[in-house]
Amino acid sequence: MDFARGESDEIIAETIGRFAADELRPRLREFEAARTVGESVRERFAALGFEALDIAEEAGGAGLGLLARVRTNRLLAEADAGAALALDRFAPAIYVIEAFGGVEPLKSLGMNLGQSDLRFALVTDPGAGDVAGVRVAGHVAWIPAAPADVLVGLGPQGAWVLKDGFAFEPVRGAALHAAGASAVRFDGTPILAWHDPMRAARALARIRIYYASLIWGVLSDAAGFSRSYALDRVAFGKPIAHHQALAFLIVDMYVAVARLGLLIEDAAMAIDAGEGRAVGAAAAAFVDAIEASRFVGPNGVQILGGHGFMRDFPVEKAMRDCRALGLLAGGCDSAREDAGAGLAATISERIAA
Amino acid sequence: MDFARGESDEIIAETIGRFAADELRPRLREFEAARTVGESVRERFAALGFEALDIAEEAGGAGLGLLARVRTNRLLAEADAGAALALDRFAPAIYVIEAFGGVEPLKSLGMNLGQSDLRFALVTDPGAGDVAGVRVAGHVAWIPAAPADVLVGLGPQGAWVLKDGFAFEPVRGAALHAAGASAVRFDGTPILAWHDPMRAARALARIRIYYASLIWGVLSDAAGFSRSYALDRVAFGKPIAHHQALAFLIVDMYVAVARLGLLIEDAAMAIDAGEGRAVGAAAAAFVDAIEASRFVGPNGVQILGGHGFMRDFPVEKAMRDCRALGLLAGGCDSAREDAGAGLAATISERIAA
Amino acid sequence: MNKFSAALNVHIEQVREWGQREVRPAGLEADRNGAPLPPDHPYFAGYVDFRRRHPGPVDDGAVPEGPAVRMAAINEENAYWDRGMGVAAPGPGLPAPIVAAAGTPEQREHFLGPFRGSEIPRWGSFALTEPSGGSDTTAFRTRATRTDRGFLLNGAKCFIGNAARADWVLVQANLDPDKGRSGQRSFFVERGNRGMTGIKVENKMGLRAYESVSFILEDCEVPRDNILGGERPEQTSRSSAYGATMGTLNTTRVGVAASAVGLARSAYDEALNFAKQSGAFRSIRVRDRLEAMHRQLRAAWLMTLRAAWKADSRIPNIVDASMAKVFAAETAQDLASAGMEIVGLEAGAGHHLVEKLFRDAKALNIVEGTGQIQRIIMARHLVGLPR
Amino acid sequence: MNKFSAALNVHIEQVREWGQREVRPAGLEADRNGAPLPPDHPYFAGYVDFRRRHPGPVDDGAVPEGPAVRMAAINEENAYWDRGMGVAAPGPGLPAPIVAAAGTPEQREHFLGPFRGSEIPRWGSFALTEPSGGSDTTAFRTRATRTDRGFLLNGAKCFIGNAARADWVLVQANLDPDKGRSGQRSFFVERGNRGMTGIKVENKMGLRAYESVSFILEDCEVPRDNILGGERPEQTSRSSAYGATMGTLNTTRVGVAASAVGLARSAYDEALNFAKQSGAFRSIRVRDRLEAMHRQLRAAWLMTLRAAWKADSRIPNIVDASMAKVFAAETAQDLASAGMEIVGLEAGAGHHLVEKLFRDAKALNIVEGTGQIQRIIMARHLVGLPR
Repeated sequence: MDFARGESDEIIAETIGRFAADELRPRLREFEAARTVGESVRERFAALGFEALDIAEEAGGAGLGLLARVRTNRLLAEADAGAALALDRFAPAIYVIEAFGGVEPLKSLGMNLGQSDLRFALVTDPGAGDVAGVRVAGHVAWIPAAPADVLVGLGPQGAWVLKDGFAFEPVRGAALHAAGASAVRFDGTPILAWHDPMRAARALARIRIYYASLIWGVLSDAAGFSRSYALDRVAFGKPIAHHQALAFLIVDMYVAVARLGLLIEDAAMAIDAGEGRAVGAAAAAFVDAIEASRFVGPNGVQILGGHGFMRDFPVEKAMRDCRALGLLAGGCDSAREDAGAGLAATISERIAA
Repeated sequence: MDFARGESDEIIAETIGRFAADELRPRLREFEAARTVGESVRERFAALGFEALDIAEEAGGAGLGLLARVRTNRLLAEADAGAALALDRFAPAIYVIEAFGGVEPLKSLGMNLGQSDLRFALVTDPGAGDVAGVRVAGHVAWIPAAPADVLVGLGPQGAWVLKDGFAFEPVRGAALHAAGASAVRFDGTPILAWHDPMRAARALARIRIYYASLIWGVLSDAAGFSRSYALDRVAFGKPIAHHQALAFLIVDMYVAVARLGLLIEDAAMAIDAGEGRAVGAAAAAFVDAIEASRFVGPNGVQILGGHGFMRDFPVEKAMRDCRALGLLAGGCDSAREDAGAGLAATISERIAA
Repeated sequence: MNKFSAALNVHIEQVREWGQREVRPAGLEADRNGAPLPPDHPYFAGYVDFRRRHPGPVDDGAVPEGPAVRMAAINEENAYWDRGMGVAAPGPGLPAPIVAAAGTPEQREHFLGPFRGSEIPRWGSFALTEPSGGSDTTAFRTRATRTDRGFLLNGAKCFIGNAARADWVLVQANLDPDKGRSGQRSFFVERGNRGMTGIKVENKMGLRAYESVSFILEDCEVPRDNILGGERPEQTSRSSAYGATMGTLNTTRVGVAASAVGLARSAYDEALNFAKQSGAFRSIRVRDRLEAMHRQLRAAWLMTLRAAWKADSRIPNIVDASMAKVFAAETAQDLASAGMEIVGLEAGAGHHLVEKLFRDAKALNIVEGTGQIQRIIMARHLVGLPR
Repeated sequence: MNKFSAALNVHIEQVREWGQREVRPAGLEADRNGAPLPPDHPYFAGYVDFRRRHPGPVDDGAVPEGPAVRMAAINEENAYWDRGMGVAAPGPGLPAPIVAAAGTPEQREHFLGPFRGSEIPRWGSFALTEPSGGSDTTAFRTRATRTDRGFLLNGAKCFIGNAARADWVLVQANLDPDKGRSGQRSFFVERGNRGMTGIKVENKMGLRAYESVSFILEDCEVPRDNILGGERPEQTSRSSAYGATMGTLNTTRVGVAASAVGLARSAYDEALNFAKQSGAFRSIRVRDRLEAMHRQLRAAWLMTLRAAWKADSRIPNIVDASMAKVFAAETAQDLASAGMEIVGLEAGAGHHLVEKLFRDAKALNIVEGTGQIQRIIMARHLVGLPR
């Protein structure tokens, strides 16, 4: 049974939790308006030493694995999912480079991951998968990111890395504003490129779990915040949480978040352990995150009534953030496809043994 | 606005409603055990004169259209959906014959619809659509019917009619026992056969609405019965219906049934009026019936708690009946396909104008 | 089923033409600005002119449909183009029927008169909701006390539509707290009254095209003539008929339901259009999602029309009206959310209409009685749920 | 994650082998008969023999998992093969831990002793539920009154598992109605007691493999020694520890949750197997449905295991246990229903296992506290919902 958390997990959780509560949450709307968390917050976060938490040690990270990352992401996103993205200058792009064994080549190209102003961004490019030296071109309508130094493209067949030949154009963005919001146009020759569908699938699995864990945090906060509100708010002579139908809704939201968390941690462990089911489990967890968003996101607002519709409270932001996160990583339908494709092998598999 | 019901609608409703309440409902379990409603009930129903309610007048029916039929079906199925099927010796098979203009040819083959012991049955045959004279063969695992005299096969491309060369084999059946339960094996030469996908689609639309309206009745009864029970049953000092969460569940079940009824009547009117959207609307209503079944069927049992699980109450039968009805007419997925196929034309269509 | 008469369709067509040309661009402009258009924006003068030329089917004897169905049809089409601009529209708004039914002849003349045939945009406003309570009117704390010259109002109101630009706000306050809810009366607070302070236009997630205003009433003095219906209102035949009707017939919720259907239809059209243009319509998953959207939309519209038709036919429609309200509001929310998914990253970029609809839609399950309140109303009728 | 130890897997493998060979055919036979197998059916003697040879991991020091996790693992596997046969299994059943914890030494010897090492099938039974109340124990009306020789029981019980074949039924009755719920006591009614009348085996939708019995207690006389724990039970350290534990740790609901997961897994396997053999697996719609089933199944199992692991780790698990119970029960129902849809007309014919699972599954959201009751329990902890 792996439900227990170790001592180091607890220390990370406490440190990240305190940072999120003290540095991020109170400045939610400030970051949103500024479309960045700003350098000083970024530096304070980097100083905690959890920046490259889940990146392999040989690549300069802490090597704690994806499970540690999803728990961290959850805590940061409970405060502000956009800020969580802004604080990760590797974004999930680094998973692509890692999956293809590209950290060494990056170094040989003069890029050092420890360089604190080096920022990565990720786009989906269905055409990715040619070898290096062939030009890539395309346009992506939105990523929740400010301009970056390295652009990574991932498709079902492979991936590429561009150091030049791309441009970020600021857009309004539907949500996650603390991370910035850009359209990206690329037309250049990759410095690295790979064709390998298996590795592409593995990279995508980590990316999906990365975003799913941010959704987990957002929904966890939406459920928790609206629950607290419902205990404070009195109508018809008692806290609205004590009207049975609303109590049941709060319970069902809690269950949806718990269910999602279990599936995400399960998939993260499968990825960390290199299990065969990992790709399917990650895709399924991402689908689950989107389905939970549809239920928990709007109901977080609903419980606050008219107040929920106002920007004075965080639940409207949560509703937008979780919806927007679910559009990333290729979206819901491709995840459903990948989750379903793995099922042929599951018959008579003992589900947990 | 066509929400009003005419006087003749009211008379039919009253007559059918009384018959259902007096003759069918009290003998629910008796019919189920006997796997038939018996001849005397059948004769009394025929004597009411609503047997061929919706069949065209030139074919010997009352020509009242599908809308009258769905309302009748609903009332009969509120009492016992299996009995409703047993009482209709034309079953929905006649819609196939009508759609292809086959009533005249039937007569010329010596079959008179007025002949009270002539029973029709319908099977789905994906291969149907060759012209007459070509042998058809196949096996259908279950239809809710006792042995019939005429077997009609319908597929996307066309239809056929067999007078010989088929055999009914009794099976347990999951539900709808009053109608009988048979597997059907056919291997014979049709007396009539047509190739015409358009007409096949129109026949299927009427068939889907026919079954959907039986589901409507089943769910209407499940919702109504469990609501009454919840008003009688006291727990924690008040009727369980007055516990807010259960009250909301009862409300949501009521809404699901109302929604389904509106979609069914809307589709029936579209079919009666020969509107272009009729095929898609009928398929959508059938899908809606299945989705409503998933929600209302089990919750009808749930509200009765342990009692709901016992055959002393009708809700367990309702749960089985609605689930089984949804397996007919080619099932859920083919209906979803047909409903979706019609959507390309719906843009900027004024939804109700 | 439920086709409209040719005469009503003429009116709908006028609204559509106006909506496409003027309402939608104005709504988008307001959303982009993050603030309602100013009262002197040319849109509003244009709107007044449009309404003078096309007064709508409300008093048009040539339209065979009843008033509730006419209202539903027009609301649906209006909201298709922009729900927020519909609320922002000049006019006496929500309080108009209340003043018409319960006001004294002088009040009707004084407060509603200026709107008749006015060539400049004017607004009225109705202030019920308070920070301390949305659905629970017994929790309202705004008080009115008698003075020599009239009344002093004290309290706070929030989410009040158009209140910062209105000629007057009809404010609900309790004149006799000992009587509980029946002590509630309404008072006209005219523009410029210095007792109405702390006026703040709320920063909303969506529907930013109209002002939702919070304000404080601090010894806000209103003259004696400004209490709706006068100090001791007569039970006029008109107002008692209104009250009796309200017990079994409801059209307000039907009107909101129709608006929700209009918004939902807009989201559906955006999603389908995008799916067809992008080629995503070929995906079974996308088509199935659109099918579910279309079906829910159709059911919501049929529910709304039936509730309206019952009101016009004097058939009790309380359950139908609440059902239509909650179902249509949930439909608007569901369809806008599904639309986001179909439009994908273009929606994420924040420029696509469906993204705005996603932010707009949520309010519809909150205003005019939340989904929870509608279910309570239905449960009272279906199972006698006690208050 | 959550892999079992090799030692536990040995036990699971034994249950699987037995389940496949004996339990599933016996369950199908009972379902076809529409009645439980008779007590002298060879299956039961075989079961007793199997349990003597394979006592299971409960007292096996070689298994590192805690007792709740072991129980969950075995329950899940058992229910995969047949949930009804699991309830029908010979043994003291549900009341065993109650008697062990609260019984006098003499009662433990007299009522549990015969089960130890018995070579013939024997059953015990526990009678709590009454026709007048399922979840609301305050509504229970069965009364016990003192006589010279012991007690007279009067009342009615329903849905009592194995009661018609049990050596004794432990009957809950109120000895002191003035004290309300705390007047409730338990009494052993031994087989052949003529005061236990009107014994009726219920005709159920599913789970027909075990007796659900209703009966009437009509001046049913039981000797003084048959009141559980004796006339004035001592607060033994064992029983008070039991009570204290029950306040924050729950394993009964976890056990039912695990059974629901087993049933759900069975439905999933049937559906996937059918889809692959029929070629329906190539349909995107079918695959998406299977994906949703698999995901829900996985979540249900993880919830169940976490609730069990918390119990073993002495971490309060009341919310987890209720959550697992309701979620797993709903999963069983949902998956059996979706399985019907995938199997289609073969399921309609009534011969396919998935059709039986569809009828069996519903009970799991009713027994051991309905879904509504579980939500109330959770709400008490999450928002302090008052009783």
